[in-house]
Amino acid sequence: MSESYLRFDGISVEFPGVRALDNVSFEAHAGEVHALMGENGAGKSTLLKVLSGVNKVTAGALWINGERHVFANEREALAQGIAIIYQELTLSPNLSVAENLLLGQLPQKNGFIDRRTMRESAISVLRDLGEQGIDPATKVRDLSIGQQQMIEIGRALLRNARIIAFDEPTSSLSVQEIRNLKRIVQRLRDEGKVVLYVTHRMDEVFEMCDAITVFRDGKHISTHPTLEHIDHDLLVSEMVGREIADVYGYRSREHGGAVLEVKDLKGPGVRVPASFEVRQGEVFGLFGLVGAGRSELLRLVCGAVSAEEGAVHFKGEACQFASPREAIYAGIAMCPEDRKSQGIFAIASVADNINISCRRFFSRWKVFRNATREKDNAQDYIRRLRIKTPGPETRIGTLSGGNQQKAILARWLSEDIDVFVMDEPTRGIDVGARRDIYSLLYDLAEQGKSVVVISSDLAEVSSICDRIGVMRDGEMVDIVPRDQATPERLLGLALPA
Amino acid sequence: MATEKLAQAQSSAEFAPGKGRVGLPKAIRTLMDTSGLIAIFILLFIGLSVAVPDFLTGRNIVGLLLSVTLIGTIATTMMLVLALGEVDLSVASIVAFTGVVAAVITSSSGSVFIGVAAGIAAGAAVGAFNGFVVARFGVNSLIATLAAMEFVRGLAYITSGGDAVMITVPAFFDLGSASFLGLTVPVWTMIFCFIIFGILLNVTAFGRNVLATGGNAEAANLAGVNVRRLKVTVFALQGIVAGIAGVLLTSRMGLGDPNTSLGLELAVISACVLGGVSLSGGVASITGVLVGVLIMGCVQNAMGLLNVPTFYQYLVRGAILLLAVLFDRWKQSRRTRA
Amino acid sequence: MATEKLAQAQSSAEFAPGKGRVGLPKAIRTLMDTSGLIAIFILLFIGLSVAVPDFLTGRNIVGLLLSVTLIGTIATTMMLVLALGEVDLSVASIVAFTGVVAAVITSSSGSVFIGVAAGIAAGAAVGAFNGFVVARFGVNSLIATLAAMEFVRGLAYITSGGDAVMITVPAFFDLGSASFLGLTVPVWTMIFCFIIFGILLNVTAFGRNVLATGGNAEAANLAGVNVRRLKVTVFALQGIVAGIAGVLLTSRMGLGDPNTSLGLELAVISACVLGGVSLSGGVASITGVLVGVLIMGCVQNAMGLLNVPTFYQYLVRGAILLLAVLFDRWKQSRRTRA
Amino acid sequence: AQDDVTIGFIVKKPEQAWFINEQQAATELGEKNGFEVVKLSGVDGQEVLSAIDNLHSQGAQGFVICPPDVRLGPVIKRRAEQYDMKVVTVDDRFLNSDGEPMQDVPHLGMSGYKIGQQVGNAIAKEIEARGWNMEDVAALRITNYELPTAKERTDGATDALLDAGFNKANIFDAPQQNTDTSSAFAAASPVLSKRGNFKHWVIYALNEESVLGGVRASEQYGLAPEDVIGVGINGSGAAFAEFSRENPTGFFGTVAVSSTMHGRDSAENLYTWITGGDKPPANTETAGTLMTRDNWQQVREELDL
Ligand SMILES: Nc1ncnc2c1ncn2[C@@H]1O[C@H](COP(=O)(O)OP(=O)(O)OP(=O)(O)O)[C@@H](O)[C@H]1O
Ligand SMILES: Nc1ncnc2c1ncn2[C@@H]1O[C@H](COP(=O)(O)OP(=O)(O)OP(=O)(O)O)[C@@H](O)[C@H]1O
Ligand SMILES: O[C@@H]1[C@@H](O)[C@@H](O)CO[C@H]1O
Ligand SMILES: [Mg+2]
Ligand SMILES: [Mg+2]
Repeated sequence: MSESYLRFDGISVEFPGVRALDNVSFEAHAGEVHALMGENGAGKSTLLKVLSGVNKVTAGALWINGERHVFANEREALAQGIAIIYQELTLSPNLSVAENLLLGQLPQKNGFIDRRTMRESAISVLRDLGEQGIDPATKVRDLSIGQQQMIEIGRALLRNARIIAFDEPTSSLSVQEIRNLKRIVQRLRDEGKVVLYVTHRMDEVFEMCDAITVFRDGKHISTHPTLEHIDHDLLVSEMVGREIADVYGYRSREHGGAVLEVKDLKGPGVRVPASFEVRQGEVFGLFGLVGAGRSELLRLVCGAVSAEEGAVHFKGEACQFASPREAIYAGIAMCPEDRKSQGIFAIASVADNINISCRRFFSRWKVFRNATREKDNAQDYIRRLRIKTPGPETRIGTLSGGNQQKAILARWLSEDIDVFVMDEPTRGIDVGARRDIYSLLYDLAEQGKSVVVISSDLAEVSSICDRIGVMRDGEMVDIVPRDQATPERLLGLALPA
Repeated sequence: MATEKLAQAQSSAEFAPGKGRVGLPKAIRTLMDTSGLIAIFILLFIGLSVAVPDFLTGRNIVGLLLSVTLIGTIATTMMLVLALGEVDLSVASIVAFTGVVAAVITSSSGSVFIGVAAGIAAGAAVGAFNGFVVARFGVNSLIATLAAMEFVRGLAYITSGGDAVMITVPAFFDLGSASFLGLTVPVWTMIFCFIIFGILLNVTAFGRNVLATGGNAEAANLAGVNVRRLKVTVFALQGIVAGIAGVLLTSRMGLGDPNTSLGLELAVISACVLGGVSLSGGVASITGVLVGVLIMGCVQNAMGLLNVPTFYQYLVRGAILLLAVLFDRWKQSRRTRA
Repeated sequence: MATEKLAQAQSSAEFAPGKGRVGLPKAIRTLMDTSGLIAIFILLFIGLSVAVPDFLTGRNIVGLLLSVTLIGTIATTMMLVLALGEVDLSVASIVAFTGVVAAVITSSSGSVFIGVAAGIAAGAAVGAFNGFVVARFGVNSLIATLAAMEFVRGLAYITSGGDAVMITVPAFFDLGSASFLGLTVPVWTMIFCFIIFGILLNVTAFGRNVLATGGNAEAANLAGVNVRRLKVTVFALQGIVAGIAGVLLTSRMGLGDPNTSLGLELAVISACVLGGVSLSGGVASITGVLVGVLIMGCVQNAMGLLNVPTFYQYLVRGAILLLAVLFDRWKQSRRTRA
Repeated sequence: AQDDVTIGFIVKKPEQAWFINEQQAATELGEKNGFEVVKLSGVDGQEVLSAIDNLHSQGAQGFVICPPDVRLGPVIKRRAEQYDMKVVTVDDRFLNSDGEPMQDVPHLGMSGYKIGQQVGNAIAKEIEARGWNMEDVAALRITNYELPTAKERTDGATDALLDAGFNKANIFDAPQQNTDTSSAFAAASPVLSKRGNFKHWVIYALNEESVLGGVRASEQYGLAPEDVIGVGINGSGAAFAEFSRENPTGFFGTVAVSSTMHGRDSAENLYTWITGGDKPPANTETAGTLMTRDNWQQVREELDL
């Protein structure tokens, strides 16, 4: 192993009421993929933002190639050859793909943009990313989230940086895109870059990474320079401080009759009329590659988008929900997949975020809020989902990504309804919390509720669901019962024929 | 486990004071949040009382209150509009239009009740139309209400023929001048609006939904808030309140003047922003707005008492507004850093 | 694999037209995007030419062009400000202030050059100050420039003593009236601004950075765009252009009038929005703004020729603005659905 | 046809009743005498020039104008000459670059200063009639120094009052932000509350609306109508509204000027000039008539308002 190229030296970062990083020191080497792991709110993203000059340290410094640095802003970090792919998308939606890829370093000739060079670099990096299908002139807002995530990665590649950090890059990528990402990471390592890689997915760590650093509560717990003698259980216990034998902890139960019946539903994103039913007490999974049309299908069901044809029967009655509100009042709620744009009220408190929809149960005479009940409800879920927050009145925007996701889930779990639709519920959530969430889903099912889980995580759908619908390119290709749902079978159905 | 312990420690501390006082810490915290502004207001008030002769006299304070009624009354609903992430530039035109309508209809029908009702209904109609355009077609409210501002001012001119409209029913004047406990109807109306809309904002689901929609409209829609209806309602409320203010103004001034209140919309928005309401939506506080209105009123009043030349009044108003928002930013950045 | 094949097919199709024409499809697409508006403008223009006597005469068109110079010139930089997701309400005050400054300094120094330079410098200073407040402290630009609007208008009154300032150096008048190819300096200035800022927006990194910042300021910052400097620059440009417009206006009028151009800011913003500039930032087109300005100018001109009563002019202006934004929304929703 | 006459009538505040009347009267005259009147607005210099261009496009031979700023005179005249149009002014008279009235542009109107004096004199006379001691009376002078004509008027009234023996120290300024009732009210409030020691008040301002605002403020502070003398200027709806109230208020009267006559006569002068008649006199001064509660309907009829 070479000299350490990047060294974090006694880094501390504080926010009001939170010590996000506490005297963290470790080093990473050139030509190494270094995994950063830890629970939600452990401080991983904060560390990367220190590296990129966004977060200011209260103590400590960075050493890059033997030089000490404390960055005052983003541009200083960029100038030192650091590129970060952030957890949340940072694109400008109305600009083209090419412009977004080269934002901050647009090629110029005589003071004007050199469009040809721009286009050529864009095309070459898109090819590199395995996204030849994207026209560089497309506006970014017309891309899927996965594609947007790939654009973020492309932008970092175009920086030609010496240190590249990925913050949970795979959480919104398709199987195909993940494959491309892995190839890119390999190449970066071979080119001798320092790659920092934040993820909650164990399989990725063991497949791709050379070294691991684990954080807990802002503290550095351990750094393993090699993965020899490291196993899954050891990592989990270092991360969460306890043993977790089986994350999924499936509990089987009896199912009742069909609660929700979808017949030949067709609409934007759902090319071929789709039919399926969800039974009482069932956890129904929907698997497919990103863009297969799963979200769109359930958005049709839940009234967020209006259907072109087909019918929905709920508890035996034909329903045509005109808005999510109608669906929620009838007893179906959908937890959206894109937490930033569809989920959180960033400037509102955690408690308000949790209570926004369910407060109608508590209200006095349907008009006045019941502050006590709201507070109890928020406290309850903060505890049950271990949401790491200074308190229920903290602005949710200051929480870590995974903790925001937990609060959004809590919003829907507090609903007293019959069918819960969860779109990518565990995106960005750590192992320990996942276990808690699965267990809550089983609880709901055991109470006779039904749960629909849309997920791109193959292991997750095949392990927690009772039946799994597989979608491919806007079509429901099959519905597989749990006992036949091997990962190979599901993937085979989901991949283009 | 560390986090769990933390969570437990926290939650036991939270629960300790007993159910009865659960609401309290929140209220105090909110006060602390806005207290910077309140403190500034109190200092300003003391300063003016000491430095400006005749400032702290009963009749001056009554006059001050009366002079802020128009801005104050309308600021209560503007607060909701801004909390929704929208803005309403048409309020001044609505005031003029509804005043003229009330004057014309009162005189022609001979009934104060019908006249007042017609004025308020006209305000409600304009407001609801604004809300409809904004909510149904997703038109930016700055532009939609800018169009309404022109259009409705035109209507006011057309209704009145461009000249002040006289009122032939004397009972109409009582509306603006009848007094109770030393305060006149317009002042009571303002107080009433502050109470009603303060309650609406803070302790009803409606108010919370307004804030949520201002924070993230799409998320609110997915969470089951009827965003469209909410917007129409808020704009309609704004229209109604501007209508009431217009009718009362007409009654106070004794004539329906289509030229009245030019530029009022900006004064109202300034008062709200002074009071910490965010123009990007999702943040609002009724105490803040009250203080914002009072600060503006006190400064204007004191400038009058001190005989500050008009030209310098422009400077003072501009500077106060700028300093207030800078102070607000500074407070926020300090809180983030602390 | 299917996706890959698809991708290959697509990219080969892309490459087919040959390198030389790479820029073309984009330009055409942009035209298509704004073409709805252009089509409307052409229809309007033809309609007015046919229906309104004296509309399509050389002298009327020259007059029309002259009448939009103020709005048109300032709209070019307002477009940048709006593209940045900000707004500038102080332009009208800057026009008045810089005009007065130019008049006072020209008269006192006896030099047109010094007077003009002082006027423009005053505009630049106000603009840069606005930009500084917005960029450095993150103050909402609506409020920051509202404060500036008051303050700078006050400065204009103070500088002029409240009365219009006469200019004693005759050479100053040539600025506004010298003509070239039948068009006067103010018209050429407007044309020049459209060209310069069109180029700036579309083919320079600066322009793209402005759009990127308007679309997502945080993203732009993370990508290494110097957002703060960008904002200061754009506001300063706005100040400079408003300053130039103010100086030219003064020269045309022969006096520096502190009361001039009240409400101009709203007309300029309306023209931009008519031209499809989004108030939430990130979207702007110079052709759109040009068309927006021309539509407003034509309508106003035709109303004058048709002798439309003032009151109804309010209705027409309001209605046009509303219809234009409704049309824009309709176009967009159709595109999303298609 | 060739000999058709078209004239423009450009006013600085097209929304104001005063100017609506003027334009209306000119239009009616035009209908009677067979020429066309194009009504245009010119709220600032820019708009005036556009309006002139617009008139030129319509082939107008001249225009009547009340300029937004009297110092725009030279520019407006130059533009008119460039198009070979004749120009006369109404209400506000052009000034040349030396600040002197432009003698070569015919004018019809009242002098702001003189009409102010009329206000001052009317007030002084009423003070005497009420038997107040001049020394003990306070004056609420609602000012608007952003508008030069407004300043002339209030200056005229002030001077007349001082001449009549009013105590200079008893004149208090209330600067208003706009020229409407509510801004005058807001401006007047602090002044009245500060000067609670005065029993008698007189109120004057640039127009009736503003005086009314002051009167409303005086009522607010409990001053009885008998203790207040407010005198306005114009003779518009605001005054009629006040006079038609059941009980007398502090609004004693207004100096009414015939906007109808202004509009008609200035248009007529211009028309005659265009059709080959003499150039109108350099300056035709009109005077106002004091209109009070007792005579308002009669004066209104006389002045054709
Ligand atoms: N801007 C901020 N203001 C206040 N607190 C913050 C801010 N940013 C982060 N924090 C806090 O810092 C802690 C660490 O957050 P960070 O985002 O680094 O966690 P993380 O390890 O990336 O978690 P996740 O896996 O959920 O993304 C959290 O408790 C979070 O609430
Ligand atoms: N309103 C729409 N009109 C037309 N096509 C749409 C619309 N919304 C989504 N699509 C397309 O429908 C397809 C399905 O998208 P959807 O988001 O439902 O996929 P998904 O399987 O849920 O994957 P993801 O994980 O990205 O949500 C995508 O190709 C998307 O571009
Ligand atoms: O503005 C005034 C107007 O109100 C009328 O009095 C005529 O003269 C003008 O100067
Ligand atoms: Mg994170
Ligand atoms: Mg999806």
